[in-house]
Amino acid sequence: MNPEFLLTAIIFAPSVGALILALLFDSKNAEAMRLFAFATTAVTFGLTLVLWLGEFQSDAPGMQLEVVREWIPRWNVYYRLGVDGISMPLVLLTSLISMLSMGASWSIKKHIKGYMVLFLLLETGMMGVFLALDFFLFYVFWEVMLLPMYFLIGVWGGPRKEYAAIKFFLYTLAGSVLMLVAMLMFYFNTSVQADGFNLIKLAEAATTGSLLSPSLQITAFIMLFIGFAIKLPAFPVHTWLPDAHVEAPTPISMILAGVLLKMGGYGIIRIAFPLCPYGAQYLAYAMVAIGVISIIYGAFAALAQTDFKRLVAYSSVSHMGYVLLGLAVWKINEKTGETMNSEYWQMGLNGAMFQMIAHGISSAGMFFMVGVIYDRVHHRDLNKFGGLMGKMPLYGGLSAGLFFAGLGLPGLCGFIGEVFVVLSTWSFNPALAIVAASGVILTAGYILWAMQRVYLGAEYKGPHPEDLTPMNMRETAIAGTLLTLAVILGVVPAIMFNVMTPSISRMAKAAEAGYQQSAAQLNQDEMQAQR
Amino acid sequence: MTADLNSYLFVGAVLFVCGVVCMATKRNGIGVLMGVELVLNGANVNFVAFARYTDLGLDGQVFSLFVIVLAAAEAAVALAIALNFYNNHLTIDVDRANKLKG
Amino acid sequence: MVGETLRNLLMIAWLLPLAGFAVEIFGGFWGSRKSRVAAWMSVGCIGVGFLCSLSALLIWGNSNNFWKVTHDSEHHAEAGHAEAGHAEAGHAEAGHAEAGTDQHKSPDSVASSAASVVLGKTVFSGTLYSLARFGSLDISLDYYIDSLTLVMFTMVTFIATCIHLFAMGYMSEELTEEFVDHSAHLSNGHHVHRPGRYYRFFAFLSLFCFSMLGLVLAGNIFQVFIFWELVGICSFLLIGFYTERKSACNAANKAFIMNRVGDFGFLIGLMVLWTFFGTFRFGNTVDAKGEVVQAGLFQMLPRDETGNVLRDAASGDVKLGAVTAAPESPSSRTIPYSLLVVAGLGVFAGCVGKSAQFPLQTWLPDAMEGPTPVSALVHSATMVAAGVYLVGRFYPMFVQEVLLTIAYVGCITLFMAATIAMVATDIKKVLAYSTISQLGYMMLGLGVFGWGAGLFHLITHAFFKSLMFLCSGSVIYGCHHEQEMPKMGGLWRKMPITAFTMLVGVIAISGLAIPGLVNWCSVFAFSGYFSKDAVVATSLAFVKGNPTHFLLFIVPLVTAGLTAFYMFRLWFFTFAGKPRDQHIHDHCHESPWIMTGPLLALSVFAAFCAIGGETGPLYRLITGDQPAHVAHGIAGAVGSGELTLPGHEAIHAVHGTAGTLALIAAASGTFIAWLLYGTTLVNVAEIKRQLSGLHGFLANKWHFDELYDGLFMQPSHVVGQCCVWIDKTVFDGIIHASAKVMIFVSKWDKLFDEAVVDGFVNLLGNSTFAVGRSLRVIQTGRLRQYVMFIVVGVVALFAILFTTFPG
Amino acid sequence: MLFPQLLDKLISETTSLSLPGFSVELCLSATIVAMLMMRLVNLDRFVPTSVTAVLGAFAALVFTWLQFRQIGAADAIVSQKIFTGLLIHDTFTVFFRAFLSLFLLLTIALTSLTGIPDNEDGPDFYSLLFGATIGLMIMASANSLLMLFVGVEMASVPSYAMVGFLKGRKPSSEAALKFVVYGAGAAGVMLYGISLIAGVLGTVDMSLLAARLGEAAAGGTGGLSDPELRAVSLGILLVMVGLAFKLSLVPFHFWCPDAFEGASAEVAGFLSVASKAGAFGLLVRLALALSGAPGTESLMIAFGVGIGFIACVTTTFGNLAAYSQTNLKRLLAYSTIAHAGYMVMAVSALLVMSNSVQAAAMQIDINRTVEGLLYYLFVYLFMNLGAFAVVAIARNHTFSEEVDSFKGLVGQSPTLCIVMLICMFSLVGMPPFGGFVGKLMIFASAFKAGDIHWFMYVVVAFGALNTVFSLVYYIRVLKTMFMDERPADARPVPVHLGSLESIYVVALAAFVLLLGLLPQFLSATAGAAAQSLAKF
Repeated sequence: MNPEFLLTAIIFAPSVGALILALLFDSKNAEAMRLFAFATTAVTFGLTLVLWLGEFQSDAPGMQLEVVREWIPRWNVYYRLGVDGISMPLVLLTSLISMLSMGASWSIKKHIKGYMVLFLLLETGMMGVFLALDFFLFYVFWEVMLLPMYFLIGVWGGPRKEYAAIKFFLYTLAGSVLMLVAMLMFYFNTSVQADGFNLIKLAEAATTGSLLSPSLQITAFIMLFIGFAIKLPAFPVHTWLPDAHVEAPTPISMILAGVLLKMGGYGIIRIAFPLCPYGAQYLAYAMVAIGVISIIYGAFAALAQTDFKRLVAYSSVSHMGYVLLGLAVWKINEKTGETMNSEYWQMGLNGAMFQMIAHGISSAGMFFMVGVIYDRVHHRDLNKFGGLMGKMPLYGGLSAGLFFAGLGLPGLCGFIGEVFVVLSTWSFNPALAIVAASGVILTAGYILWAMQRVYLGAEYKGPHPEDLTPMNMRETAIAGTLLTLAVILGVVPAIMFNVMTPSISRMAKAAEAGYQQSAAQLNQDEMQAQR
Repeated sequence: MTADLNSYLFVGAVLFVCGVVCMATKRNGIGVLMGVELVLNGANVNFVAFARYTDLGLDGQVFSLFVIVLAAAEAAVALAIALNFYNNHLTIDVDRANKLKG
Repeated sequence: MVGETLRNLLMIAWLLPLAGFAVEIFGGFWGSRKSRVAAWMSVGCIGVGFLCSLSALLIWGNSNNFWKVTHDSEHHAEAGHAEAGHAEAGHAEAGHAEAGTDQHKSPDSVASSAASVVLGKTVFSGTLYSLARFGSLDISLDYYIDSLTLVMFTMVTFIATCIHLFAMGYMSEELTEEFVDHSAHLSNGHHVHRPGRYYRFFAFLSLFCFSMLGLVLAGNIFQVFIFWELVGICSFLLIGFYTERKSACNAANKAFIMNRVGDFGFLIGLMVLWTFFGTFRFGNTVDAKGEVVQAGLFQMLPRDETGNVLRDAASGDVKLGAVTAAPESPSSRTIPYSLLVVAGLGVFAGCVGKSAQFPLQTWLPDAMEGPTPVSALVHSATMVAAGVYLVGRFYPMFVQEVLLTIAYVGCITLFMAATIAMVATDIKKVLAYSTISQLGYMMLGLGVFGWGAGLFHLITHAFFKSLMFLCSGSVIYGCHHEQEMPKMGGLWRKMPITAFTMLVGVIAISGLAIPGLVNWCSVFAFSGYFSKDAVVATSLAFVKGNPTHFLLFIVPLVTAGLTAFYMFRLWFFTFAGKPRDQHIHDHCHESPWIMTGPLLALSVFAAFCAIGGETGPLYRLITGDQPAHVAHGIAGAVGSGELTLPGHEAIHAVHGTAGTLALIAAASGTFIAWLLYGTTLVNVAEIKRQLSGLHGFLANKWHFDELYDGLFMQPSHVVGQCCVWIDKTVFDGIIHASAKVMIFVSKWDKLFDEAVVDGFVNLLGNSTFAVGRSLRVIQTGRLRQYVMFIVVGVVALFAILFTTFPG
Repeated sequence: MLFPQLLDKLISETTSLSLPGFSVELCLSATIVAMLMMRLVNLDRFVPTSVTAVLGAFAALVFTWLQFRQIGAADAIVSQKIFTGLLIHDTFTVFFRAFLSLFLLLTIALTSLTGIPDNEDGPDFYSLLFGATIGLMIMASANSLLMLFVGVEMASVPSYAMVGFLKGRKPSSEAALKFVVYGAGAAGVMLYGISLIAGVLGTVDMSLLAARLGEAAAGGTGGLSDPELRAVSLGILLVMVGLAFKLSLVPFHFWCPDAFEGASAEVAGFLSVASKAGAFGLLVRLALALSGAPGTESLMIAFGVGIGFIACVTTTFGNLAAYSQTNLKRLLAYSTIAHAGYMVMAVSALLVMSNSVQAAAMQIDINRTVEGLLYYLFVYLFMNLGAFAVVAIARNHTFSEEVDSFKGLVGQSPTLCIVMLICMFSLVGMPPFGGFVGKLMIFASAFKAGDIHWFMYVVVAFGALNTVFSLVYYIRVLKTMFMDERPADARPVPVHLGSLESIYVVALAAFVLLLGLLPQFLSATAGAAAQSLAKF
């Protein structure tokens, strides 16, 4: 298949499906719409598979299958797509999780048509974010994602859905206006007049230190970072996440945890780091600290929850803390400006990326499991469960597997990311590394405690015990797929690392070079100042 | 003694201020409109004076003529509206026009 | 070629149980609840595994004609040293040859990319496959095969086989559609009725075997950590096998979380090693040509010929001398000595958790909630011993500060556990504490530089302790799940085989022997005698070298007596005397053959596995590949505060004395036990009353549980609440509060709460809304005011212009 | 020169040059006459006035198109003074003529759809509408202070009447009264300012202002201590106030909410877009006419920054005040205020940049600024008219313009709701809708102006912050429409996809989306218009 067309197809296949759904389908015929929507996501997933197995060269570090079309030549805005080792896994994850959560959407009963249409539009937005190489385009997709999400939470959500939806919307919008300003900063700098939105060219300029002055880099980085940290979410700006997760319907929680959170990390590694390496390095300590705080804070908060879904949500905060941590463990020699722990930083970056994938699978799985039980007994109070392992053995077993994946058990996906990140941290700062490592205890604590309260024990203590029917085929298939992936990734992580490592090391090298350039400039300026 | 530009301007300014004050204080709608006229004429005095003393020349005169015409038109519409207001409220006390607020 | 063969054999033994697990776990789908197929399957897997490991052991022996070495201990010490020394020296060139040949042999083997190196004659290591590689950093799954690995493999698989068989009988009650669990109650007071889980039990057992063997086979410390966690989760699953019992769930969680505490330290150790050594491998890594691209951990830590760690005189740092092709690899760095200590302690912390050493010992007694075969396999013979095994495996990396810590931790543990065991009345609890105590012995042995002694005791203990657990299991089975010893007594008539085999185990652990005859023929002393002897002797030698640490000899000596006491107490309590509970006594019965068979088999090994003591085959097998510097010991410089670590000669010198003393202690302990419990001469209750305070203290396990609960559990929950509180208060609450104020100020809160939602939006919403509300006040709708505003606005603007724009 | 020759010259010039340039306005005037005549002879019984109006507006559109053609044909940049320099005819003017006549057409279409006014009043209403439009066109093309004033008055006076057009409605008459008094006052103030400028600089020709200003400043400090400059700057200030009234900038916005609430939604829509457009055209011309005078750069930059400050205040005020509104028209009125603030940011950036020392170098950015403003205006036309149209259509069924009357409307007429959604998110400035592009362009130019004066960064910051603020109240409306349940007693709003109303609003929404996805064409046109103002 023509590669150019392939990327575009991946992005817009869902929205085409949405259009057909909206125009041709009769809103009475629920099942047909569900099946069609599912087919659409499945096709998209197939396309991404084609992209991965057919077109993508794992060993090539650079951008591949680049597509460039004029969009608004007056301001050098282009329709520019491309995929590399950093976006490839996330694209796969997106299409997969979309398909699975669409499979989980059978539990949606009202306004099915609207739901499906919005869902598919959402997928288009997500795909676009991961494939766009033009800052303007990236921003457009980034925002496009918001609208469907707002309504998906706000219309199909739980009791406090409106609150959660608008909270989510406001947080993200606040972040993205900051991103907008940063975007202008890049656009208006003189060195890259011709392609002020071209992320690749901008990154190259940054590598030579000619993009922004060090001080401006710091400003720009802070703006970008806040924008992405909100999505991640990192410690002080995480409060939207529990509400959004708790109120959103199960499939949307899966999407939120599985894909949306990843955009924060992706933005940092795709935009923030390459475009302002100096700012990134300057704030490395802050980021690592925030990451560590998120890990511990999220774990403690999870420990204290009584709402099952809220617990999983806070676990996401904790797990995404590892991502931030791994991205930021970049230590440089203050005097020479060269990177001291290059390989360890790359390990951290890879670990962070892997952690994103792993968390995408495990947390989506956990939310799905919560949803399965919620669909049956319609409550999420941890103290009103128990004995499910006996009542629904298959469900109990699968959930146990997925929760162990979240717990970071070796042989399951969660372990690799966490441990790699933590291992790489000591070279940055032993103290923070130790604190981060102590996360393993807390994680074990809250997950096992939750499992004990839900799955183990003599009997089910909550309402509607009669509704505890075994999982049906659809649910089993979804959970089984996720668990299988968790195992595969945990046993042979190389399949992901082979894809990611070349691009990531390239990014890291570029950032290191860029930092050195900027630092050199700074020194020269000081010299002149002294004279 | 010969009056110079500034004294004319002074008169204009006084008229202007009187007009504004009239607009801001009068409760009777018609009174308010009269204030408007005062303001416009204050400007007119300026124009004429400038026409006389500076190289603005005839433009000033023409300008003031235009203003007078426009003022008349405006007054017409304004009075019509005032009448309409009176039809609805049976008063032209502008303080009674306080339903629309907030 | 040997390395290949050994690897393949061991990998079969390792992976078979995994395959078994994969099939058995779904037993509920393909089999009926009543079928024993799953059990036979797992037995088959582990049995074949045993055969594989045994043949591997033999092959290994032949490959370095081990069996032909004479029994002369002196010569042996030399030989061991020589071998090991050669191992250190000669791996490089040996590597070429072997690796070269490996390359074209390996494709058919499991590990396609395996480049196996031969360290000396007898150590084989290589890579199975790579997890990830960043620049020169490479994380992979490796294997490291030496005599210790092989012995452990054989021991684990053998004991596992026995226990599997035993379990087939013991768990037979699960072979039903409706199993009534008498220890789990519903809220309405009824017992829990559930389908049997026979197949699930054996699936978990298989999974455990897989993890345990993987741990033993592991070729790098990271891989050890992986399987470390896996055995942890297996024990979680097995302890919590009766998920309906709250106590079981709690015990399971406690076990796993306390292990995680240890693993936290382990992780720190890993971080240090990783950061400064840049590799996790034990052995060298070679490329296709046999060039050493990355030296292994053991080779990177430089030791002088005496075995002391070489340190840079000026900084005190340790220069990591490494054979490596990659120039920029981190191995060219130096590591501060202190961090070397940290790394050692970190790894040891993991062992503390796993082997239930002080201060993380409290989980093991609770773990007895699991079915008895689990206690026998996981919590006495194998998993808990893994900590000791790791200390042994990782020995070359431990500096003497770490060793001393290990010794003291072991010392404290063995004494404390023994004291608690003396007053415990639950038969399994007693055994649990004795396990902890014995593990303490092993740690002590390793800590005082008795590398061989510690591991020797590990093996022997595995045999007799699993034996005793199975016996207790048989008793419990016979007595219909009665575990309280005070309710038993006089059972030897009812279950003679159990009683007899138990006696064997008891004698073995107590280290009794018939003095005169031992030296003539070692058949007259059971395994425990030799191994404990070795430990005590080593510690004596150590104390001779470092008098300040005399406790390290006194305590174990005394504890030897205590051990004998509480073990015989157990035996007398259970089997001798008169029945205390006639009802139980009447209904109890001897177990079926499938259970007693393993008992007999194990009892033979418990008795005679250590024949010949330190000149016997077992000890020599274990120490076949002992670390180079162990054999001759280390003489610490006088006055430098360094320790003097005893070598074989030193130990051998004091062996006689130590043996005698230990024997006396054991004998006296036995005698007292007989006096108190074997006869009616002394009123035990009276003594208990006299020492009630002490008794209470011991009975409450030195109050460790309460202590930890107060120290860690409660605080963590409190902190958790705090976090939530912060979220609610600081992040949302301030906002709520400010919002409230705002609302109050601008009396509009009703409309308000309908209009905008609370929470963070309230900060934006409420406050801004309030502002907007107050803005509405300006819009009075009064015309004259509007006009006024024009004037005011103009004047204001002009004033601003004037003020802000000077000149 | 002798009088006859002068006369000949004048006549020839007028016929050959001025009248063609003025054709659009003439066409509109002709339509007015036609409508009144038709009623005189009762023709309007047979031909509804709205049809005539549509035809007239369409004809005007055609004329603008012709003018575009003609200008496009010319190779150089066309900028010719007509009517002896009273008006100026260039791409900028034509752009505004096109804009206004298009908007006129759309408004007429809307009014004829929603049936305001009834057939009797049709001629009056449409005459007022056309008249106001002509005035706005004159504002946009004014080249003389006289035309400036005339334009403003011509635009204002009919709109006073239109606000009060709903006969027998108390709110309507009250709104009209407020509007007229306020407007008259503002006009007076502006006139006084004009008199000062004209007097001190001695000309009414805007193209000469800069030069005269330079002479006046020559020798002086270039500061306010110089009495002439002081008088002029006071005059400029007063003129600005007059325009601020038309743009409803804080603190001269008071008429806006009241007038909008009192007037019908259609009229409100017209006022919110058209009068702003004209005023902006005028403001841009004035700003450019005043800037670039040697010696007064810093003064003008100060003015620019002042406008920026006003812009910040206006946006924030508008958005915050909109929070607690319950009447949708009033809410939209406040949003109008806020958007005027956004747009005026561009003007301040324009002033700041074109008075900087490197103005010549920044010509491209200056053009971009004007271009952004024009683009925003155009998008604003569609999205705001769309919102008001939805309000008007729904009002015709529910007889209410309260926000609550829209509860759960999505169930009954999804089309209206989705159009409202698109318009409002475009008003927020979310991609992929046109509002985002316009906002981005304006922020960009303001950001660029930050190189000249730091305060412009603050302006950008306020703009960004307000984007977030504004979300809250827009989304509140959407929440009411989409997430609330429709009350049982609520009047039904059966507007189906096929109906004319739907087609109308969908078309508007389509344009909003189109301008967001394919900005190229329009921005090129706007760029050309901006180019015609370029000084360098």
